[in-house]
Amino acid sequence: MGRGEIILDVRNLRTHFRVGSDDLSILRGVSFTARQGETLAIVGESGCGKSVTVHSVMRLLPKNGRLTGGQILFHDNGRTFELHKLEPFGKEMRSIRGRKIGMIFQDPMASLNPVYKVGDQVAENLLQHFKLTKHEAQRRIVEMFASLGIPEPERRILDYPHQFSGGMKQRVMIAIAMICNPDLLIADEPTTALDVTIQAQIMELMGKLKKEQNKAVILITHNMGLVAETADEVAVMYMGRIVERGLVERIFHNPSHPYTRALLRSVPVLDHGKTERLETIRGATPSPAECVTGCEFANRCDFMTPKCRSGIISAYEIENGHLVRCVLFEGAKELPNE
Amino acid sequence: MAQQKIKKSSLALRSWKKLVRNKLAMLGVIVSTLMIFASIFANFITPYDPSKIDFTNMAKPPSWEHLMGTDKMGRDVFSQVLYGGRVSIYVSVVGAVLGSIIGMILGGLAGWFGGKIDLILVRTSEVFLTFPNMMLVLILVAFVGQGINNLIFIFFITGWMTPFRMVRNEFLSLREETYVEVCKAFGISNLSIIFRHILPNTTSPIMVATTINIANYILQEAALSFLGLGVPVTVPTWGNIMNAAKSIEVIRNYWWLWLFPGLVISVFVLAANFAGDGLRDVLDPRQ
Amino acid sequence: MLYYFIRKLLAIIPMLLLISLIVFVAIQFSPIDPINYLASPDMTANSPNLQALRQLLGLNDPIYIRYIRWLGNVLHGDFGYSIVDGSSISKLIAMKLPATFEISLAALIISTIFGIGIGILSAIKQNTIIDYLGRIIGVIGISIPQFFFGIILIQFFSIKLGWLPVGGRIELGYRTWWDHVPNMILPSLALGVSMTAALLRYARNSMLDVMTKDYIKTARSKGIPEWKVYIKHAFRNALGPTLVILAFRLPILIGGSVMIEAVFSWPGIGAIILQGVSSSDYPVIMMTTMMIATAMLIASFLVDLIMALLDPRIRFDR
Amino acid sequence: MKKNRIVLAAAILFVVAGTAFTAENALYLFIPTTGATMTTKLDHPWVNRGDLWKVLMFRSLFLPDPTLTTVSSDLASSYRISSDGLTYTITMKKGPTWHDGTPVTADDVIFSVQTALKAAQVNAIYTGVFSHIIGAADYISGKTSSLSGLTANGDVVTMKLDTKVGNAINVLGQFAIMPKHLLKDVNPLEFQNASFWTHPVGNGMYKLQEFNPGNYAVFVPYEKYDGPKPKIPKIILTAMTDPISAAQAGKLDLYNTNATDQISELKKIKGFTSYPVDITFYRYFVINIKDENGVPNKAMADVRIRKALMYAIDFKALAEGLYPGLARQIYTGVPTSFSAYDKDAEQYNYNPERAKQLLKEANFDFSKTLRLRFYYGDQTSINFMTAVAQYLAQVGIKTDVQKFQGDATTELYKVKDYDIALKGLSAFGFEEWYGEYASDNSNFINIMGKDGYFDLKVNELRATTDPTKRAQILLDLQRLEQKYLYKLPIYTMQNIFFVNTAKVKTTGVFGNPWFNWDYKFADWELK
Repeated sequence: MGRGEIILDVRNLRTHFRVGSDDLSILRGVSFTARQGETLAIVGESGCGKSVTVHSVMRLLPKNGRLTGGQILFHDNGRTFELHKLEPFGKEMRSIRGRKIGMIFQDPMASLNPVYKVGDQVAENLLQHFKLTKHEAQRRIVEMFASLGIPEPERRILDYPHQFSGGMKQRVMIAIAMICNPDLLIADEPTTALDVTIQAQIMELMGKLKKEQNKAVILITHNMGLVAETADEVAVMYMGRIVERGLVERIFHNPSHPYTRALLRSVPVLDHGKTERLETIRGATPSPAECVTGCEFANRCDFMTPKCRSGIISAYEIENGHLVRCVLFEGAKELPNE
Repeated sequence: MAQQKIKKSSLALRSWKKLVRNKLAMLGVIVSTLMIFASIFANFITPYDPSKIDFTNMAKPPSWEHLMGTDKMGRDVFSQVLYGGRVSIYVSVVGAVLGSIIGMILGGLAGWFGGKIDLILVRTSEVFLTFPNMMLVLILVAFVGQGINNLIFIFFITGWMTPFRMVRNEFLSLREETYVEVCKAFGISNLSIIFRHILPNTTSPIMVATTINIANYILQEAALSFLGLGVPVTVPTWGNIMNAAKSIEVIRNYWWLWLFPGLVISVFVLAANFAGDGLRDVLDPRQ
Repeated sequence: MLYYFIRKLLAIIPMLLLISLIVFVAIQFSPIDPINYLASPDMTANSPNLQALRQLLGLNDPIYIRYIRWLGNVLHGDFGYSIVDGSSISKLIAMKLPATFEISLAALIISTIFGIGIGILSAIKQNTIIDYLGRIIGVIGISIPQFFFGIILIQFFSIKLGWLPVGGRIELGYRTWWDHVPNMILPSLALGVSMTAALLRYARNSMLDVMTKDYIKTARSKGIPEWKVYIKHAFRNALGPTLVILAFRLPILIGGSVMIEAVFSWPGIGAIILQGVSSSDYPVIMMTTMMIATAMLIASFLVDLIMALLDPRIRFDR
Repeated sequence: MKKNRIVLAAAILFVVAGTAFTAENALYLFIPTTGATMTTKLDHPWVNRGDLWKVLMFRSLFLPDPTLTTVSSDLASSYRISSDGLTYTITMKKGPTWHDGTPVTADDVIFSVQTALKAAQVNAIYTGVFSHIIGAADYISGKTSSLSGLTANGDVVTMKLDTKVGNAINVLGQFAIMPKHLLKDVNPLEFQNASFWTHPVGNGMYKLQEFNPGNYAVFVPYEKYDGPKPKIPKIILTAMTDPISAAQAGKLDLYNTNATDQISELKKIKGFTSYPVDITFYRYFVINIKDENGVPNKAMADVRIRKALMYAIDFKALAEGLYPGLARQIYTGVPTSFSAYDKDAEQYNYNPERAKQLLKEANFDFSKTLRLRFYYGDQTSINFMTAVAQYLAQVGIKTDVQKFQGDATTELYKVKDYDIALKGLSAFGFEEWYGEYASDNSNFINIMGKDGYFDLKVNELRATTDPTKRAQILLDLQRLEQKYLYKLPIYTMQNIFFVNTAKVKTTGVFGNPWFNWDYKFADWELK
């Protein structure tokens, strides 16, 4: 089936954080693309840099973080914006944030400003980018609330965040993100703070948006179950690098990178045999300051060879669109060094 | 037990490292300790007896023999400042510590038992807080009279409310914690739960509050002595030395009589406040 | 909701009575006898009639009778007469209140603008020069004793430069209100600086606290300009705790600062308090204390009101 | 560029505002703003009589000379004393009128004396004389509605006393007469706080033109004054924080003080001349010896201990150090410069060895700490007391020095929690100083007991006017004084008048600033 248009093309993205006196390299050359009508899932243990990736793309890094390399290209029907060159809070970047790229965050309970009405917080995004009368704006918000399944939208837009449940709040967050009908929706662990039933409703909503309005979605999660159900493409991250990327069936049926395989084995899957024990991965994720050369997963990898320790590990395309960054696959077609 | 030991010290170690990194706080700690020691060992530092009257060199500007000059009675200002430090610091530290202790105990009782006790204690703290501080102090001075111990009494009577509030709030939130239920389940007595389990958690805000109180009480002792209501006049304290500066004539001509004591008070209070702030940042988990 | 506030307002009355009782009893233990204060010790004025005056003023009656009589008078609007000065306290206060009010108001305005202004600025520009400068000013402001700062101001501006008068409020030849503005400058500055310092630290801390919240990230994700993020989202939430501190400063409009008024010989309420306490002139002490206590209680009532108005969570919960 | 223009403008504004004051053609007097002075009303003259504006606003029956030894006529034209010295016949002048035009009459005199007897706040020199008027006791207790011994017919006032009072005329020279028609409804007990004092009406050379409570009062010549017309058009009394900056700013022309720091400053100001005045303003130690029923305070009961104190403290050095040129050491109630001074009185020069020896003789308990107290707030007094404490320490006496918490009168005579207390006395005559030894003094009996050794001589002094007789009585009193040493005399404090002679021409003759005397103000003029 034909793949959607590439909306976001991230190449060799590098980000550094200043913590106290030392300067840690968090993202070490991350590349991926987001396509219209498709969901790209970025998975990995917490602290592997998935959140930092999307924050770097949106140029929302905190004061002590900064982009140190790579390109972020955003294609908006014919025009290409080089996001990595824009002033983070400048006029041009702000015209994209919220208008062209919507974002949902992890903890809905804290993501809404407690002192403003819910409707006003959604309207703020809309009126920032479009010249609309108050009445027209209100109509669109009510319509958005209805489509998101929030009951009695006309009344609820006048309520305050503390009068909403967790699930409802996340729906408001989605409303905020989608009100300007952006092309790309980035969801940073949208359902982690919610219980399972609400989780399913939210994911189903996002799937509907993607399908009906041909949106591109980037889903940040560590829940492999979610990835299997909703993602079209998967990127597995470890220590600031994408170690394996590919279509979701390929990744699940032919996990190639030792870390991906270990990751899948340590996750309970429905048809898992009763007797099989879940596996854990040896050791713990090293601190970014320690590992400088070679593969960061080396000393936790069962297939570790001397080559893993030194030099640059390049990415190999073992099958169409299925990349793995591991010396085991040296034979395969090597992609240009990122 | 050894394992537990290492963990504890590393916590203190880590806090100490954080404190060291905060340059201002370190400066505060060093300066205040230096001044405290200078006051304690005053008799080694300055040859002069602070109350020795010497009409031959009255009101001399600063010179090599008298680093901070001499006052109208020929007494060496530098030694007055050092010996004065003893009383001022003693009164403030003891007042603040006692105030915090009372605050912790009452806070613990009010927070733990709640109900009637809590209501009464909160009401009294409100009554004390409603009084304008200076007014309360003035009336207490009239009530109790002047004197070092009276001043300490006044300080901790007007200072227990903040620690009381802090500890009470801490207790209200910790009381519902599961580990408190566990202690109860094990049949540990209320008192030991209060003093061994909950109170240690409140030490960090209390330490901060105490440091800030010490700084405030130094100022208050100086203010009271300036109004002539502080420690008895013949006892050298930083406030009493400044008392001479009430007359415009002294302000005009004998600048060293008020500049040096004023600077010393400001530097010590500044140091105490920096140390207090530093302590708050170090012990505050969020930072 | 309204019921809650009425109840809170009514709770002020018993609290005031309690405070008046405590102060009334405390004063009786003072070693100072206001009647003797009338007779200057250097004059051999040991007139037997002083005791008759004590009797006339009813000072020999037992405490509770005097308290009830005092309370009765006050409730009828008669604030009584100063024992030492003989003047009616309501007139005394009416004369002195404007003096205290004007410098306290000026100080409040100075401290609010600079306190909150610098506080927000140093929170936004954290760990830059502005932040360090703001923090240093903050700590120095609360560390320097008020009277020492006052003396420095007098020495520099009045004596060295001679621009401003040494102290006092109204001097001869002053016709309009504007004439005594130069006299106001130094006291308001001295009072204002120490208040600015405390407010600055609060504004900065509550701003920093708010800026770590997630809804700031949400606001930024909408692409709205930075200043809007700071003012509309951050400051709006930091406003609550800052206003609480401000509300507790209002009583200084009534009570004035005893220290500043002593250093600058400013004829305000603070001066009466000091004079009243040193001569144990109980009617004066009672009225000034009750005035300030009422202001404090109203201030704490205002705090609840502010918190409710500013924070919807509280408004609807009660 | 823009920024410093603003700063410049602000500076100019300040300078202009600072000098908005234009010096009016007037004589400027000064009241310190500390304490309750002038907050709501002007001070009445029945305690402190000496302020210039009170002297010029209120007249007494007679007008003393600056040395307070002779009197000339004022409201009264003449007086006659009967041979037994008990009956005074005083003839009032016709001319004098109150500032509201009503004439000053004998009734005003009767009213004033009766009110003074019942007033709460009045100087004891007045009650000292008026309490001897026949029928005074009944009048005070309320038995009679008027004073039987004081009658007036037409413009002649007759005053009958129950005993001879030497300084009666001099005291009448101080006693300010009050307007009966304006004060008759005021309860004498509340005389000092009457609303009359917010706009007082006097009978003197000047009248009150404007009073701004807490800030200033303006006096102008009284057009219908029956004496010589003054040349100074206006007198302005201002409440200010500091006399020195006021003098520098040209807002002060006449000021008197005995504060050393003010004196050294005022002497530096150009155009000001100082006129020192010797007055009986005593500084002395009162000792808590025994209470009214004779129970002694062991630490101080033995006279040798009190003598030791006099030797142990170097009062001469303290005088030169703390009160240069102001304090004159005294050894008895009579200053050494007076003729009546007892030449062979014991002059206690600083002699710590003698002090230690006396203390040993009196087996003084050195373990006990002596309580030293004082009630003055100025820094020089604090320094004085700390110095005294140090001298006593050198002879082994431990001391605890504190300012009285309460008011002086309560602490000195009722609470009595002290051994030695520094006291001051601004005496009109020797009657006040020696009156403190008499057993009729309700305050001092509490600390000296009621032995009455002095009563005979004190009453004699009170009764005689003749200078030679008084000198002999004073000699006896001084001997008694040294024998019992109930009080430790230290200094008399000179007072210094400062006049802005560059602007004001005065007679150059000044008297005791606490009392009424003839300034010859009509000869004063502004240059």
